[in-house]
This record gives sequence, C-alpha cells and structure tokens, in this order.
Amino acid sequence: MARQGMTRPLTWWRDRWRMMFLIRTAEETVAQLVSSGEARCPCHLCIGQEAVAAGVCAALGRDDSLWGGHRSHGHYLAKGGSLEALFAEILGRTSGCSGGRGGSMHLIDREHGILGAVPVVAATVPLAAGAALAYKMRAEPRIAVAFFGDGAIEEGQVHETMNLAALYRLPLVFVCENNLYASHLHWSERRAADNLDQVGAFHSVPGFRVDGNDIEAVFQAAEAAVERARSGAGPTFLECRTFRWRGHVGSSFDLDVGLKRRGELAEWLLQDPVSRCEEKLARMGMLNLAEEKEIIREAVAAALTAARAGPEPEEARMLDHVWVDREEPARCVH
Amino acid sequence: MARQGMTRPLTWWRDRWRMMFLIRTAEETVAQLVSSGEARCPCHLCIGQEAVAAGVCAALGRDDSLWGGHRSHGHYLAKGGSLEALFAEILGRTSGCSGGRGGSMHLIDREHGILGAVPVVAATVPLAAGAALAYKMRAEPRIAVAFFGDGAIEEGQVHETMNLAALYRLPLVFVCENNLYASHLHWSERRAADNLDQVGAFHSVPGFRVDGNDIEAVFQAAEAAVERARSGAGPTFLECRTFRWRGHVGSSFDLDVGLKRRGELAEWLLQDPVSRCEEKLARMGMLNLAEEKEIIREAVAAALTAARAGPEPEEARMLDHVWVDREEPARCVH
Amino acid sequence: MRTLTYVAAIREAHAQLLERDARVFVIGQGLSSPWYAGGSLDHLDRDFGCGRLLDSPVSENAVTGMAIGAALAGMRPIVFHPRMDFLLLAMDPIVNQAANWSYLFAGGAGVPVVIRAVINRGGEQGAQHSQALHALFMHIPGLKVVMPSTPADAKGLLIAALEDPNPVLYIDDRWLYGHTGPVSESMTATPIGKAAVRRAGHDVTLIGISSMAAEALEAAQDLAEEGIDAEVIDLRSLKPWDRETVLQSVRKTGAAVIADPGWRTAGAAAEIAATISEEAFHSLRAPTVRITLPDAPAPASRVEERAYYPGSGAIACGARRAVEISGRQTRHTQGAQYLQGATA
Amino acid sequence: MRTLTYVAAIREAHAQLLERDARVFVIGQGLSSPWYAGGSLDHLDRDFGCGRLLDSPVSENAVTGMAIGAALAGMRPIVFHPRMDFLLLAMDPIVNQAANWSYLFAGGAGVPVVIRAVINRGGEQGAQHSQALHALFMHIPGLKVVMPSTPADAKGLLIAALEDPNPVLYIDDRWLYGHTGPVSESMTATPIGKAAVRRAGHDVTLIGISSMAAEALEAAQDLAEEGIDAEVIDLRSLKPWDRETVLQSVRKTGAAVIADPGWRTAGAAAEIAATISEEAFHSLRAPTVRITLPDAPAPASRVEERAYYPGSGAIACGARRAVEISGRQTRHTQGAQYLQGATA
Ligand SMILES: Cc1ncc(C[n+]2csc(CCOP(=O)(O)OP(=O)(O)O)c2C)c(N)n1
Ligand SMILES: Cc1ncc(C[n+]2csc(CCOP(=O)(O)OP(=O)(O)O)c2C)c(N)n1
Ligand SMILES: [Mg+2]
Ligand SMILES: [Mg+2]
Repeated sequence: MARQGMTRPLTWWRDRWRMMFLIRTAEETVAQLVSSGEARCPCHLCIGQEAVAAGVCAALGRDDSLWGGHRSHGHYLAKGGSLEALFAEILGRTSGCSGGRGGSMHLIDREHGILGAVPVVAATVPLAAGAALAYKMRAEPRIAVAFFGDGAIEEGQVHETMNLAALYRLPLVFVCENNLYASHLHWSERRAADNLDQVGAFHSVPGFRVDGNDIEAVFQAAEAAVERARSGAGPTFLECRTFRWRGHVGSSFDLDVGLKRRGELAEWLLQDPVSRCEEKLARMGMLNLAEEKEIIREAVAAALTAARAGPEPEEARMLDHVWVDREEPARCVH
Repeated sequence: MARQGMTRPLTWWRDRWRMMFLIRTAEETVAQLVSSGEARCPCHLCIGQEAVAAGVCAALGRDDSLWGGHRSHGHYLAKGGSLEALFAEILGRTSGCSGGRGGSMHLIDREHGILGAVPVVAATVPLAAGAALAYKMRAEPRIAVAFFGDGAIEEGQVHETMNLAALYRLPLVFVCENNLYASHLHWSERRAADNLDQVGAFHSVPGFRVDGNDIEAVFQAAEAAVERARSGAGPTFLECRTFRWRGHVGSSFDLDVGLKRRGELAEWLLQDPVSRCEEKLARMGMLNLAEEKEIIREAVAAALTAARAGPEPEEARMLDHVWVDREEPARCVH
Repeated sequence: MRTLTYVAAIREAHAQLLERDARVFVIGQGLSSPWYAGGSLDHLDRDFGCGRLLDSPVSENAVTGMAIGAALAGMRPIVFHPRMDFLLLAMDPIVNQAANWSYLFAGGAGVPVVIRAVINRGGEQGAQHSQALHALFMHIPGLKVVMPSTPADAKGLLIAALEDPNPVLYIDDRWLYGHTGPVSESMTATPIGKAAVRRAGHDVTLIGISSMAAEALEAAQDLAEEGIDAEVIDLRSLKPWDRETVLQSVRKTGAAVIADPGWRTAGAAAEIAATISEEAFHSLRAPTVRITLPDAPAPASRVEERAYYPGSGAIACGARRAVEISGRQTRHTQGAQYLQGATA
Repeated sequence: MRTLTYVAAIREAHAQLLERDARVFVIGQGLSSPWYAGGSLDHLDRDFGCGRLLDSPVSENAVTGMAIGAALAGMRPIVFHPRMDFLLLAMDPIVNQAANWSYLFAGGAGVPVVIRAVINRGGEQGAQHSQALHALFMHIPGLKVVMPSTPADAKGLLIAALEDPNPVLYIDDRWLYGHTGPVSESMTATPIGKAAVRRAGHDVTLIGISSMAAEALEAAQDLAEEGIDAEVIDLRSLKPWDRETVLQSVRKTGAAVIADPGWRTAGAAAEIAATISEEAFHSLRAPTVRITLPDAPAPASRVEERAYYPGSGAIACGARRAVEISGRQTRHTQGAQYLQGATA
C-alpha cells in the first residue's frame, strides 16, 4: 500500500517533526510533574512512540474522530487537543479538557474530534466502530480511528468489533501501537506468535505492519487506510511497531521490568522517531532546529504555567454531571 | 491430517451408525414430545448433525471431558450419557441428568466426562480450556473438547480462549459445528467471509474444515486433533460443516426462516449422515439394518417410559443446592 | 382511547420513534427473528429497512459498545438484548463506559443510548435464561433504569428513554406482552423518575415493580374484598425512583409491601425498604414486607417454577401481615370488632 | 502472636495454600508485575514457579472462565483481578456460570474457585479505576462474597474461600494494605458468614464493611470520648452475611449505622438496613443511618476525591444523630442532664 518514491516537501517533514517534538516535550514535562509529585494521577507516557500519533493524525481531518486509551497524550495533541487543557487535566484543574474529572487517562476534545480516551483496555474500540456506523448511516465523509495497544488484542471485544466493522463496511481504521509490552509482559509471554498484523485477516479486515518509528511510513499507511475507509471500502488494521522509552506508568524507565527490556530499550533508542525525522530534515537542508525547538519549549512552558493557574474543582460541585441534565446545545461538530 | 486409504472394519462403521441412529431416534422422540407439549423446556435438536457428535466422541476416551451448549443432546449421548436421564431431564424429572433443574439446555454427566452444556452461547469454551489446563497441570493424559456453533465465533471470549489455549499449549480441541445459521441468520448476514476454519490461525491454533456429515472424515480429523492435544502439542480447531434439519428451537422445520433455508435444506437432506453411513455399511455387505433399528428404537422407547416414570421435583426442595454444602465425596473420575 | 397490548405498544413506540427521527436506529441480536423479540419488533425491518434495524451477530459487548459510540457521534440508538441474561456480556460498555461518560468528562458528552433488555423467564428455560437483573443496574450511578408495567408506559417510557440525553436501560417483561390497556396514539412520554399511583388507599401501600405492579393491583382487589384498602404504586422508574410518591403514601398508610420481580438480597426492594425506614421512620407502624424471588437461581421444572415466582397471592399475604401488625383500624378490623361487640 | 501487614497476610495465605495443596494455582493479569498486586503476590512466581502462577494476557472473560473450568476439573484456582472494575468484563463466567452451576445441576458439581478482586481507588485514578462493586455480587445467588478488614481476616478469609466448595469472591482493598495486626502463623480459616464484634457497646451499633469497619472502629473511639458507647461489627462476609450477630446487637442498642465503601442506592447497606427494619422493627429507636459513597462515579481530582470518600468522621456523625433520635440515655446525655441539673 505504500506509495514509494513520493517526495514530500520540506514543510511536510517540518510539520510532522514539530508535532513529534511537541509531544516529546510535553511528555517530558509530564514526566517531571510526575517525578516532582505535582501530577498525582497515573500518567502513561508515549515517549518513543510519537510517530504513530503524529503520522496517523496527519492523515485525518478535523471532522474525523479519534478514540484512545490509557496512553493517549500523544493522540490528543496530534489530533489538535489543547496543550494547556491537557496539562490542566493532568493537574486536576477545572480548566482541564475533562474538567479535572478524569486526569491523564480520560481525555476528550469534541471540537477537535477527540471523542474519548479511557483506560479500560480496548474499551473504546467498539465505541469507535459505533461512531463509524453513525457516519456511514448519515452518509458523511468522516471516518473514525481507534488507537489501542498490543495488549488490547487480547480482549475479545476487539475481535467482535473487527467482524462487525467488516460486515458493515465501516469507515474505521484500527491503529495498534505494538510496543511489544503490555505493562510488564513481553508479547512472547502473552501470545504464541508475533503476528499482530494478521489479527483482522479472519474477519476480512486487511492488516499491515508498519515501522511505527518512521513517520512517513506511518503516514503513508494511515493515508491509504483512511482513504479506503472514506471511500466506503471498509476498515483497515495497522500494526505500528514501536517501543516506549519510559516504564508502563509514571516517569521511571522500568529498566528491570520485563523479560529483556534493558537490552531492547538500548536498541530502540537508536530508532528514535524524532531524531530520524531530524536527520531527514537535515538531509533536506534544514540543519538548525534550535530556534524551532525553543519556540515549542516555550509554548509548552507557557501552557504549563497557564494550566497551573487553573482552579481546582470545588468540593460542592462533586455531584455535578452524574447525568447530563438536558441535551447540550450542539457546540461542536460531533 | 487425514490418513486416507485406511480401511476400517465393519464393526467400526456399525458402531458409528448405531450411535448416529440412536441420536437421530432420540431426537425424533424429543421432537414428538415437544410437538405434543409433553416437553415444555426449549429443545434445540441436532437432527442432521449427528455425525459431528458421533465422530468426535468416537475419538475420545471416557476420561476426556466434553463441554457443550444449547444444542447438546447429541454430544451428551455420544459421550456416553444415559438416554433415560436425558429424557427425564427434558421432562423435568428429578431422575434427569441435572435433577430436573436444567431441562434440555443444561446437561451433565460427570462420570462420563460430560462436564457441562449450558445455553449461553460460547460460555463453556473457556471452561473447557480451564479443564484442559487442569489436565496439563496434573500431567494427566486427558484432553478436553469444546463443542459450539458457528454463532459462538462471534463472541469475543472464544478468541481470547484460543490465544490462551495456544499460549499454554492446552490439550484442547475446539469443535465448531458450522450449520451455516445462528438462529435465523445465515452466515452471510453475520460475517464477511465463509472461512471459519481460519479462526485460529492468528492465535497459532491450526484449523481444519471437515465435511461434518461424513462420519469418517469427522473421526479422522478428531482423532488427529485429539492425538495432537494428548501429545502436548496444543489445541486444534475443527470446523465441521453440517446443517440442522429442524428449526432453531423446537420441532418445527423453520422452512420460511432465514435467507434461503428452504432450498438449502433440500440439498442437505441428500447429505444425511445416517444414510451415508448406511450406504457404506451396505457396500461393506451389511444390508439389512431393520433388526438393528428395532433394537435401538426399543431402547429409546424404553428409556422414555422409564423417564416418564421419574418423579417431578418437590416444591419444598426448590432452594436446595444454591450452594454446594460440602465437598462431595469424589464420586467420579473428575 | 384505543386499547393495545403491551407488546404492540412497544412496537408502536419503536415505529413512531424511527419515523420521527432519522437519528434513531435499532441494533442487536434477533431483531428480525420470529422468536427473539416476541412480536415487539415485527416487520420493522420491512417498514424501515435493514439499514435502520441491524440484526447483529452474537457479540453483546461490541454491539452495545457500538451503540454507545454511535450515540456519542450524534445518533439515537436502541440496542436490543432479547434476554437480560445476555447483558452480563456487555457490562463493560454499559457500566464502565456509558454510565461514567458524562461524569468523567464533566458533562462534556452525554450518551443518549437506550439499552433495551427483556426479562424472558418461565417456560422451563432455567437459570441462565430467566434472570431479572435490574437491581445490578439500579446500583450504578449515571444510568437510568425504567420498567414499564402497562401498555401505556411501555410506549411512554420507551419514548422518554429515547428522548433522555443519558443512557437508559429499558426493561420489558415477556409475561406482560399480552396485557392490554389504553395507549395514546400520539407520542407521549412517561416521565422518567415518576411513579404512578394506580389505586388510592389508606391501609397499606403496595409498591410494585414491572410485572409485580400488575400483581399488586390484583392483590389490592382481593384485599378490598376483605376490607383492606390498599394504595398501589407502580414504580415505573427504578433509577431515579420516585421517593416522594412512595414516602408520601407510606406516611399516610403506615405500612408498605414492596413487590419486586428480582432476587431479595441487595435487590431493588431493599433500597426502597431502607429508604422508607429512614425517611418515614416515625410513620411506619409495621415492618416493611419484601415480596421477591427467593435467593436462588431460576429452576427449570414447572413444579419448581410455580413455587419460585411469587404473584398477587404472596403480595396480599404480605399486606395482611403488615396491616395486622400496624394495628390500623381498617374496615376489616372495624367489622371484626363490630361483630365481636355484637356477639359479646 | 506476631504482627503482619494486611498485604503480607494476603501473601502468606497464598504461599501457604500453594504449599499445602498441589491443586491450588493462581491465574490472572499482573501476578508478577511490580504494580498490579501491590506486593500481595511478591515473588510467589519465584517460589512456586510460573507453572502455578500464570500471569495471563488481558482477557478477563476467558481467564475467569478458565479458572472456573479448572475448578470443575478438580483444581483449586485463585483467579486474580488487580482492579474490581475489570470484573465487569467477566460477568458472564462469574454470574451466569459459576454462580448457577451448583443449582443448575442440582448439586452435581460445585465450582471451588476463588475470584480475587481488588478495590484499587484514590490517587486520582478516576471513575473506571476506583470502583467497589461488591453489591452487584451480593445480589447473586450461588456466590459467596467476603471482604476482610484486618490482616488476620485477610489471611483467614482467603483460606476459607479456598476451602469452600463454592465460588467465593474475595475482595481486598489497597487502602488496607499497610494496616497491621496479629496474624496466626498457622492456617486458620475465618468462617465465611460470621461477622466479628470488634468492640462491645450499648448505645448504637456500627456495622462496617471492609475498610469501613476500620473506620467504624476509629469512630467508636471518638464517640467513646464523648460518652457514646458504640458496638462495632465488622461484617467480613457479605454473602452470606451474619444477620444474627447484627440483629442481636441492634436489638440491644436500638440504633444502627452502616458504613459501606460502595454506592448508596441498592447497595450492601440497603440490604442490611432493610433487614434491620424488618427484623428488629420493634427494638429500633432511630432510623438506621447509611454511610456510603454518594451516587456518583469516582472523581479524579484530589479535591473531589477527599469529599467523595467518607471516613470515621462521617460515621461518628451518623452515630450521634442516631443516638440523639433514639433518645437513649448514654453517658453523654446523662452527663448533659447532670450538668443541666447542676446549673438549673
Ligand atoms: C480491561 C483491563 N484490564 C486490565 C487493565 C490493566 N492495564 C492497564 S494498561 C495495561 C496494558 C496495556 O498494554 P497495551 O495495550 O499493549 O498498551 P501499552 O500500555 O503498551 O501502551 C493493562 C493490562 C486495564 N486497564 N483494563
Ligand atoms: C450470549 C448469548 N447471546 C445470545 C443467545 C441467543 N441464542 C441462542 S442460540 C443462538 C444461536 C447460536 O448459533 P450457533 O452458535 O451457530 O449454534 P446453532 O444453534 O446453530 O447450533 C443464539 C444467538 C444466547 N443463548 N447466548
Ligand atoms: Mg503495549
Ligand atoms: Mg449454527
């Protein structure tokens, strides 16, 4: 499905790099907040996996919807979510994207098509299919994307959803970030074979394996899958192989967790998606990113400052929103 | 996996035929009980599918365990369950195999390794895997067999179980009776492709498609799968293609239910597993089965008479057995 | 007003909702089958097309999750489960997702989904095909739960459920499908959270849930013949439930019988009884009586089934006990005293 | 007796059970991880091997089903869920299968499985990672449910759960892991279905479930200083629960406060309150007070978390209210009257 040989303009590479560097910088900032104890909610960082979020979301329109899981800071930012609202959410402020109700693991921004990320593994996969069904029923040109990890494949509902998505030819893209681990367990402790790209075959969902640290490869695969979905041809499954640099949760590196993580990490650090993109930019003539980096770092710092200024919830409002009281006025595209 | 060309003795064919004819006769009897209103519980008949139960169970030992679903009369009889206890159960007598507590959809006979059949679709598939795990842990040479329909494949837990079975190399055989329908829905209304034998591929569970109305083919495939399981090589999936002559539930033929059932049934009637076995017996010289048939019919009639004499439960004992009060003395092999 | 059966009222509500609002669709197992929906969806596929009646594979978890996702993307789905027992395979989407969604995101997104589940018991179907599990859902914040007992409410509560911006579990009971009653031809919602006083009375309050509301009404008739004047409340909504109507009645009568088609321990009746004893403590003249299923799975044999499901007789019995302990002067006791006086 | 933490007691129970009985094994998600089991299974994989500690894929439904199947085939499995929230993916095997199995087959086959689930809340984890869902399971016939609050019972109830021939849901709470107390070195089972009177008293009965039993004991100490003499009952088992011990106490004190770490509506406290009002009606001098979570999902922010989880203060408050209404002459009221008299 890859359209080899296509040359993309420098701006394309720069924009992708900017997003990856933004995610990286934001995540490093979250890591510090966790280490310092300022962030108290469980944070699952995607450092090392930025190309998947940035590459896939580059192939999406604003009206397309995104669904995520516990490790979704990158998805949220790449789809257009606000940096300040993310930090504020992590810090438990009402200015957070979920009003401080969710913390790191519950992200939403309906105006940017981020319909929800929640931490029950695989939970949003059927939800994404439902959104895709809605688009199809309304004959809208939108598609839905479900992001999930390799661990999610072990949940039966993912298989149920694949069958339904193929049966109804839903405009849906399954994006599996295979970082080889689910928490502390290496894939080989959870499955007999390393073949996640085959998961949809039985259900007639075509699957592709992609180097998840190669921003262009991810984008190409996503673009084709999005096109297929939008054209009415049905769902596609993408296995994006990658690795998380930090531990499963929090800011530690989990060097001694898992079968052979220490050695693997050393190898994967060499595959840094951000550096690879920087090398490409350098080859294309954009050698000095210092200024660009500074701008992004400042934006991140400013967002954090603003987030810190957000108010904490009032105890007295703790029981608000158990139910939606009325239909909210349509305040967003969804 | 088939060992073609092997000639089996006449007695082998006769024994298989006897079992199939017994199941057929028992099921026709149940159909009458349903039509007359004497049987009140929902009965799902396996007429037309007898070769799957008879063929698979011929490859099992008494110590191997069998797990079933809503359509399990045939599995129960083929594994050695008592005819009288089956009828008594269907008629709601305490002499039934489940003490009259379950009716047609809940069958058990632990002494013959029938560890349970219950009607929640796919529910016993993980249970069978658990039994297989027990055998493996105890290093016993037993295996477990899970019988289920094509509809069960749509339940996520079946996929979860396949992964677990392969990962732990369980002594387990998955037997899917693909009768092309789940209730009123043809497979094409539920899946994008007719490829159930592929369901295990992703999970490293080898799968085979078998003519489920060919008793020898079923047996051969089952024998190989059982051998594989018993040898410690892990689970196998068998898709046995067949067709139910009667409707989904009860004694009707459901001729107008489903996409194209009427025409399909006409074709499948020509593939009657019992007749095909009779033809084989005839070719081998056993031309007259009238006496054999009479013996079986009489056994069935006698069992029904005995079952009818069984007592109905006493109202006063309705609350017995909500819990098992104490460890039952080990009264069976399991 | 014209009369309809309960099942026809459900079907009509579906048809009118599908007709009125293009965002409405139905998805679930058995929609087009001759058995599963018991006539409640007959020919809707013919009338509205398979594109709006998706008779799905047997995948309760994902199908329910899809309905939730579609709701979040602007549709108004009704997801159908032909037996309540099968909801146990869809607890994550219902409880972890739909119920939490509004709260989790501080009201940023409601889930306007109707989850329809049928209590489909009796007929020797046994423990896995008979359950009335409403109490599990009554416990969950963020859900609404309705259980109509009359044809009018079968229609009115489905309309209300669909119009509600929250996830609503709509539970109907096959045993009620043949009941008849007046049903408005127009689309009138029965308000969620409002009980109905089906009969006014002074001596004891009978609070019925779903089919047990109908049984309670029957019991009240029998009791009336004995001179006991029972007030009958059909709860209709289980979450939120109408505390005011119940408490007002019990404060008047001083005694309550709760009739619930579910199990006893930690069931719906327990909540109502606990609330009565908290909020009407000083009015209560007798212990509240719970008429429920015993704490046992459903048996299959007809003999055991008969003993298992309580009806109007058990409710009347409970009411007599409550009235007697409450020491209330009913026409019944007054009559007895009069007779005593006469023979003294 | 030596002192252990709650978490060490759980670990020791596992180790001794694995040691004693070759049929015992543990399966579930996170067994060997540094996070999921919070130290309660540390190094058991090293000591007993991966063959008896199966750290499984994320497949709650099938893994729980496998444990049930293994139990039916003669093993004594403990299936581990690091958060109770994830049980919602395993409701079919637990409720439809394990709970019904004995009844369905008229006692022909019990399911000796222990389902261990952890209440793992707080820490800004939010609604899907904080739930205490014990009430759902208390409603289900055929299950047993235990919730230890002390290190001794954490060990004793795990042993009892494993020895029981029925499916037992064992629920521990991460907030208790650091609590210390005496724990027998031998394998002494805490009987299932027996509550423990942790403190004798005359003025009011405090009934605590799980962590709330510890809070109730604290509340009783505060109340004692005010002259209110509370009896504290640690329920320990939720199904079956010890009606006798609770009723006997309430008949004596005339007032009850139930402290439950779950939601209010149709929760465990509702059952206990309903039963008290049925069975101790004439002894009850004040409405029973339920101290529970509000009917809302768990919030994430620490501010809201603080408000969300009630503790000993709320229990003491409820007890004061109950005592006051009950009009009981406590040392507290006697003292007040004395002072009144003195100043009159
Ligand atoms: C249903 C459910 N079971 C278990 C967990 C605990 N859990 C949290 S993250 C995780 C691992 C997920 O692995 P993967 O899907 O590969 O995502 P990754 O963390 O690698 O990004 C698990 C098991 C959960 N959140 N939900
Ligand atoms: C979890 C669950 N969902 C739905 C049903 C209703 N149901 C009973 S049988 C059946 C169809 C099963 O089809 P299949 O597995 O192909 O078996 P067959 O009836 O063809 O033998 C369904 C959907 C059920 N029993 N359990
Ligand atoms: Mg992973
Ligand atoms: Mg079938």
